[in-house]
Amino acid sequence: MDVAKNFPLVIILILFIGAFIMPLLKNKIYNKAFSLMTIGISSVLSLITLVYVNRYGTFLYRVGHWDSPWGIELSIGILEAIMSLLLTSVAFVISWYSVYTIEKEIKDNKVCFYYTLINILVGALLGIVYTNDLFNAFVFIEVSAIAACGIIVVKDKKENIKATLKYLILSSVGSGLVLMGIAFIYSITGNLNMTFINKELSQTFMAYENSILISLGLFTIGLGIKSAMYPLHVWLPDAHSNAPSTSSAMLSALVLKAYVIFYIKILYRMFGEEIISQFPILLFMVLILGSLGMIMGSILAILQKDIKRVIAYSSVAQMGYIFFGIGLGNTIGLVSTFFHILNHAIIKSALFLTVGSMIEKTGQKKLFALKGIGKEMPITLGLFTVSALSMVGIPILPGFISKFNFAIGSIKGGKSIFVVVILISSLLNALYYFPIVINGYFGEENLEGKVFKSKEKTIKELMPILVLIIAALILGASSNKIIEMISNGVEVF
Amino acid sequence: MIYKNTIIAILLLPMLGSLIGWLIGRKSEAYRDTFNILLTGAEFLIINLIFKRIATGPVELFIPDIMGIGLSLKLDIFRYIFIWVTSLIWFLTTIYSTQYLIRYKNRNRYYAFFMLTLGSTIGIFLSENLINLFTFFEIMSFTSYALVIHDEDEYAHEAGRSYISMAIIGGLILLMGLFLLYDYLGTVDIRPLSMAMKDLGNIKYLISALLIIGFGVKASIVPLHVWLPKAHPAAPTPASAILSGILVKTGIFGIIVVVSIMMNGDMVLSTVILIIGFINMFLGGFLAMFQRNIKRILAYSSMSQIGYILMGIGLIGLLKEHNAIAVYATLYHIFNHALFKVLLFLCAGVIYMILHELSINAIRGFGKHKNILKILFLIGLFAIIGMPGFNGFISKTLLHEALAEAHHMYHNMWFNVAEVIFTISSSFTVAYLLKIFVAVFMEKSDKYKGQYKHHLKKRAMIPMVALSVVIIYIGLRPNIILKVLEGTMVLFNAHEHIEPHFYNIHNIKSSMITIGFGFIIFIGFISRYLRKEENGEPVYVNPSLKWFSLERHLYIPVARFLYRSSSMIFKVIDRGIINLVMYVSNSLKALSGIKVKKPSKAIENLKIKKPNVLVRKNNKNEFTTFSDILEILRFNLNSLMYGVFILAIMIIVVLGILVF
Amino acid sequence: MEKLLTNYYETASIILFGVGFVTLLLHSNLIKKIIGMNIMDTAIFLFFISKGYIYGKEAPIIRGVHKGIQGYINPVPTALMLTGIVVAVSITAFALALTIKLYEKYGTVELDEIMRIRGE
Amino acid sequence: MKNSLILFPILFPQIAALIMGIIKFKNNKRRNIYIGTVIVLNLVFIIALLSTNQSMDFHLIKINNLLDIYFRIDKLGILFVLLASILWIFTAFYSFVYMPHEGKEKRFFLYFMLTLGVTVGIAFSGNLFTLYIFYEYLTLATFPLVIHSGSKEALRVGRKYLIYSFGGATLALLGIILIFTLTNSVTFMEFGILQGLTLDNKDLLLIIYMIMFIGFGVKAALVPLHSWLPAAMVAPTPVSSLLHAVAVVKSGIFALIRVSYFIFGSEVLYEIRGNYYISILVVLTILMGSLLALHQDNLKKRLAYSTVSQLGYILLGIVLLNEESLTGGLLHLVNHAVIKITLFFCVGAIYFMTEKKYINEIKGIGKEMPITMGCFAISAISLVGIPPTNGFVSKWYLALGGLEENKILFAVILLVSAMLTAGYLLPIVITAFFPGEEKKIIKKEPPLSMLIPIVTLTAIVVTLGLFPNIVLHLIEDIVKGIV
Repeated sequence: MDVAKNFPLVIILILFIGAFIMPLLKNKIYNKAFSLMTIGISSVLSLITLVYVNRYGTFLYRVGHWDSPWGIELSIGILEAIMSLLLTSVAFVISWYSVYTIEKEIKDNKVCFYYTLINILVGALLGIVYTNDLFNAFVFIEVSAIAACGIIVVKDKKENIKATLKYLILSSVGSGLVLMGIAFIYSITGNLNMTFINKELSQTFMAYENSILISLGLFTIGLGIKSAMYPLHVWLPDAHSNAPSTSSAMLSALVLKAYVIFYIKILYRMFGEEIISQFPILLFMVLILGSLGMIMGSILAILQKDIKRVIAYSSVAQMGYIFFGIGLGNTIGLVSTFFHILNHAIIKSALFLTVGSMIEKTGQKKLFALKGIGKEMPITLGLFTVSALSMVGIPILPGFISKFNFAIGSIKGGKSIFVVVILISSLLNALYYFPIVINGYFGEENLEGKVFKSKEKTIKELMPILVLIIAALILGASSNKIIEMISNGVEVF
Repeated sequence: MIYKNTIIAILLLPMLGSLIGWLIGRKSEAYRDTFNILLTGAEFLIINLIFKRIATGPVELFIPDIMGIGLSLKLDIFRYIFIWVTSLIWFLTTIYSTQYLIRYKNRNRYYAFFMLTLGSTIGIFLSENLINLFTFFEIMSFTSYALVIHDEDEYAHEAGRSYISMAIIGGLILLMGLFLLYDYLGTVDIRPLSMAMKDLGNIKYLISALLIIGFGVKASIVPLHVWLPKAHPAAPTPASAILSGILVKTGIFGIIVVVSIMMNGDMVLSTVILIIGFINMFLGGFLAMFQRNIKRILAYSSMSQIGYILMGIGLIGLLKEHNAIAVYATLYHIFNHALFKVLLFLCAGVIYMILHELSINAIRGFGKHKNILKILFLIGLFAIIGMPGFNGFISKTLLHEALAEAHHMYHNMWFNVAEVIFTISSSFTVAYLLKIFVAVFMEKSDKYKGQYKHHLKKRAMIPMVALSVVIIYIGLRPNIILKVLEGTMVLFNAHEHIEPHFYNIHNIKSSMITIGFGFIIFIGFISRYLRKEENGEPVYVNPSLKWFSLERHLYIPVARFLYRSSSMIFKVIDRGIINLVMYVSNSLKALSGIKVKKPSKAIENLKIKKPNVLVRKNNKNEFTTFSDILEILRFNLNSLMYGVFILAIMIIVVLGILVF
Repeated sequence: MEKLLTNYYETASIILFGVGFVTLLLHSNLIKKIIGMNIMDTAIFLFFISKGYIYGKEAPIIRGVHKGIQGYINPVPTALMLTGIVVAVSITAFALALTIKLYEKYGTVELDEIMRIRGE
Repeated sequence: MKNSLILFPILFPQIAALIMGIIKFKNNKRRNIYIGTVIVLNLVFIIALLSTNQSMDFHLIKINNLLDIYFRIDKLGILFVLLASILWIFTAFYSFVYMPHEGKEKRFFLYFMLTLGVTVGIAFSGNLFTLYIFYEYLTLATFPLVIHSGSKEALRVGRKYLIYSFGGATLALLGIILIFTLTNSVTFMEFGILQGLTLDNKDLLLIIYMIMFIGFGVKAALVPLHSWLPAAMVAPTPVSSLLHAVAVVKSGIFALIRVSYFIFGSEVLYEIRGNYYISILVVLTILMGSLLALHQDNLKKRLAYSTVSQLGYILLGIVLLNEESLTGGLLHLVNHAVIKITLFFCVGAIYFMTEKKYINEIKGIGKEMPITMGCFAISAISLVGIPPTNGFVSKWYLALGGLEENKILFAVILLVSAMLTAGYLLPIVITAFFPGEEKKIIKKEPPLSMLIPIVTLTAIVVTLGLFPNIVLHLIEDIVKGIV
């Protein structure tokens, strides 16, 4: 079974090589099939890796068999395996959905680029997740940034270009800051491998307090920009709302998360718990920013009039939860963060896809124009409703479980007052999700002149969303096992 | 066993009869009338038949599970008196009703409620358990309400409102008393209560006060009498007759139970009741003189007579072991009052039946040539004023003697005052009845010259005649009743046996003096001050209308004030949360609508370099509203510039916090 | 102050970074913004390389005699920065391409102008 | 495995509802037969379930001590579930006639059946978490019923309903989490689970109790969080009657009983004086509801405010923490349900036949619809608390409970409120029956299938008044077990 140790690299390679082959295939059907195939294979391989890791524990993979400090190392624990499974499988489902719809949003000649970019993006994100090497991570970050910009701008509208430029500039500043942080760390330790840095730092960190703090700050802000930490989220609503729906799903569900994973790795693998606990102010700041994000994101979402922007701002709020979990600084917080990453990735992509199909069928993006949509597209709105309920935190659905764990985490962490923040934020969530559902399904004047199921998509096209929802339900139902697994992963992190 | 069933029967008979009668009445009115007469007749008959059994000892009955606490009934001689009178009066008024109501609407409803009222009244008198009593009491309030507002006109509704609201409030106060009673003693059975109450501290006064107030509303004790003068004239005459004759007695029954039985004639309480009795008797009589509506006069008269009864109840307590005379007096008067007051009401009813008018001014001289009616009315009059030879004389004499005995016992100067009030009130009685009699039956009128004879049917006459006969009979042979009353002595812990001689000089003299006073008052006051000449016609005026009215000037304003003020408070609370939200949002809206001078410097500085976008309205208007600025701000915040700016701030802040 | 003067590489890179950042922040011209971004990147590169440079040592290229580990500077930062420069260039290229697109759509590269066009 | 039968009455109506959503019925009659069968069968099944075994429990999903979907049958649950399912049958039969009047029957009946399942779920919940889940679910299931008409007004009200309910549930959740962190268990136990706990953090417990009381109190229309209830009157009558009588408000009450007696326990509550602060709100609820009812001209609104006040009675019974008061509270839970549903049915019948909803419009309607209004009158009298109807019995126990605490105030408030109740209900009866003007009487009695539920319920009102022991014994049993 040691073959499985090669899988992480194989996955990345498959995706990248696939990406470079794709422009050569002229026919876009081949393109789609090829892209789906590569992502599908990689998700299968991720699954195998997960099984393997679950059985045999964490392993390190030396790329090109160079030994650690010099060569690049991939480190695959349970968490990485789970994340890679998440990334690949969600990406697979999103691509599957995009197969049916992508032509409607972008020009025909861009289709093959789109899939190339998707492959590159997923590959780069996986790289970020797997790698144990700072500089390697930096490169993957830059690659993913460019690919992410690519899948936004592929729509080729005025707004897209502007949004992309904004995203590009901000995220390159962000990566600049990350690089600066790396420089500080490197100047202290002379190493780029996280495990080694950790060893060095744990002996000498007292001497370099300022440098460590500065680099921590730089990492926080740099990655904060990329993962839309409030108030550095300014690029997100524009980018997410203007991109093609599948891209939005991809961006919101996956791209943001990879950087969070990297951030957690930096905090706990590179600096280590010992150092982090020396500077409680950092985690507290993250906690506060997370709480602010939870509340402000929701409030801003309430104010929006464009449905995709609503969901984009909801992402801001959900990222707030994730940072909140990190900021709690205890195991439960971290576990909940991971669980929330899973949950949010699945649900948010489902939301973007359902909204995407509504917009596609009606041609309307504004909330008021989408009133009565439940009559025309009952199933789609039904799927939207389930996702929305999960977002709000109705029990059994995964959203509730993660929120609940956050609450437990904050009580256990002695920060009971933040439970209130969680609850307020859930209520605010309800405030912007429910009106969409209610106005969609009910209301006499809304439904006038609408024909039942007149605009419904075929079941075939809705399958991907259905798969996502089922996945979410399973996630909710078997949350116990998954949380256990994550906790195991967090312990060996 | 058979007697127990009989008790159930006399309780259920009217209730079932009401339903059956209603059903019959939907098909045929004549059959219904007959049915009702038969029913009440049967009821009366049954009650007569069981007298022998009751005379030997009380019959008790307990049916568990009903209303949780069980239905506990008891029939002893004390209750029997009430029940007998009730069934008699009901029987007679039912007969009378069949004639009286011919031209009325909703007859079917009337009879249904009439019978229900009978059933519940009997229930009240039978109950041994205060909760049962309360239950029947409330049922009676509601069923009699339907009788009071039978006319459904403005005046009836107004009266009905007073009646029902006072009845409900009274009922609830009574209930409060029951709550406390049960809470402290754990029982509501009357007999055990009389034992248990002794050991209770001062709370027993609160309890009995609450109970008395509750019953007092029905008994129309001052100041809870306000419904009475309104309700009696409003109801159809048979209904007013039973209201006055019987329903008021349910309140009295309750008060007797509370004061004399439960509290064993507690001194304090008895004194209070005594005082209330005097106020009642004086005030009722005094106000009656001013009234012009016959029924209203009779209503106030009821109030005054209730005062006598209350006085009797008070004396039962005050006289302690010598209270036998007071017991006799009280019960006798209750009995008598039912008879003569009903007779008087029925007479008034006859007038109303014919003329649809009750004001003395309008019916003046109506009875000049109606000899039968005149005689009947006169019998009632003599009875009530205590003319020797009529039953009123007997009970008044007894009452007077009881009062004298109390005076003798306590030697308190207040009893002198009491004597005076007693006499004056009796004179008032004479005066106001004379007012009716003179105006209606003596004065001449051009309008009425003996017509309408055919209107008076036998069915209306028989009850009145029957009543007159009874009145005279027991007036002449008082001992029949007294013998019956003897059976109640045990209940009141009275041991003496009295053999009073009524027809002696002393008694007749004092009666005559009273009547004489009455004449003087009538001639000296009523004829002189209340009778005015208008357009050559004598007209009675009622100055008391302008006087202070408890209801108009006290109860209603106070209630209204309480209602309004509490509504205000609660409305605020009710809308509180919503209003708060509305207020905040409105103020935000208002704020956003405020016109401000051109975007302030702060906002410009935020952008560092003044962006052209801010003035995209080409400076058309110098002023922009706050919401405009917000709009522009929001737009700008979305820009790349802002993003970078935030980024810079964040870097500085985060690094600053971390490093320093 | 002395610290700043002795570590003049770092000082210079921070000043450069500042210059780049301010350019990025204040100029509404997109080209200038991109230039600012480049300056920032350059500052970071300078900073990074200076971390690897030790005064008086040679670049790690063996010319003739191998001087031992002590004789050469650390080559890793330099190598890394080469990658970094490549990345930066590619991003610059991408950004410039986008700017051209933007110019095609809006006819200007001034962000203020673009915003106004969109706003109306 | 036998224990899993407990799921049946919860799931059966829901599945049946979903099936109804899928299949199409040839005509309305068949659909009605289907619905009627389902609801009656459910009751039959519940009775069968109860008669076989009194104590059953079943863990559906158990993730940890908190996240545990756990059902259990106990006496309190039995009381609630029987009440709900019996009244549901009446409502169903009533709605068969009423609903075509409002339209969109299919949707109505779908959610109607769904709500039945949820209510049973609430009754059988074995721990706070399960209760919470069904509580939230209830909000969602009843929401489409509330906004049935779909008008702007209805939507606005619906939003209000959601906001209030979710706000309340959120507070309750906060309480649940806090409780869990204290005790590591949220399973209901007689006399509470906090008993063994050392009471050094009284303030915390007090805060938790307040939070939970207010949280669940939203559904129980606790002042000042009641305003969704009168607003929700835009719903069709069967919905309002259900909302008021059993499903929603009573679920709130039920949850409060669970929290007060099965989580905290009366002794702990005494200790922390939790009842003291709450009773202020409760008194306010009682008085305010009845006073504001006087202001309403819309019949249904008047009844809604009346519900607010009557719920206050029940809450009072809960917070007084002694046997009598809880007996009274539970009795009133049953009695008020029966009375209020009758009143609503009558008002609905009036609206159904004449399209009248305001008090000044219904002058003399008692002559046109004597049976309906007669039932209304009896129920109204019962609500005032006048014997021999059931309203009196519960009031009796409540008042005694209040006096047990040596607070005459409570009894007085009950009576004042009863007076106000008379003030707002009896005028309706009076104007209906004694209009004082003659007009041609056209009998407009509603159809028989509407009349039968009304009359039967009225009969129940009187029967329960005359023979309260039918339920009293069960309630006394319950009370003995938990106080």
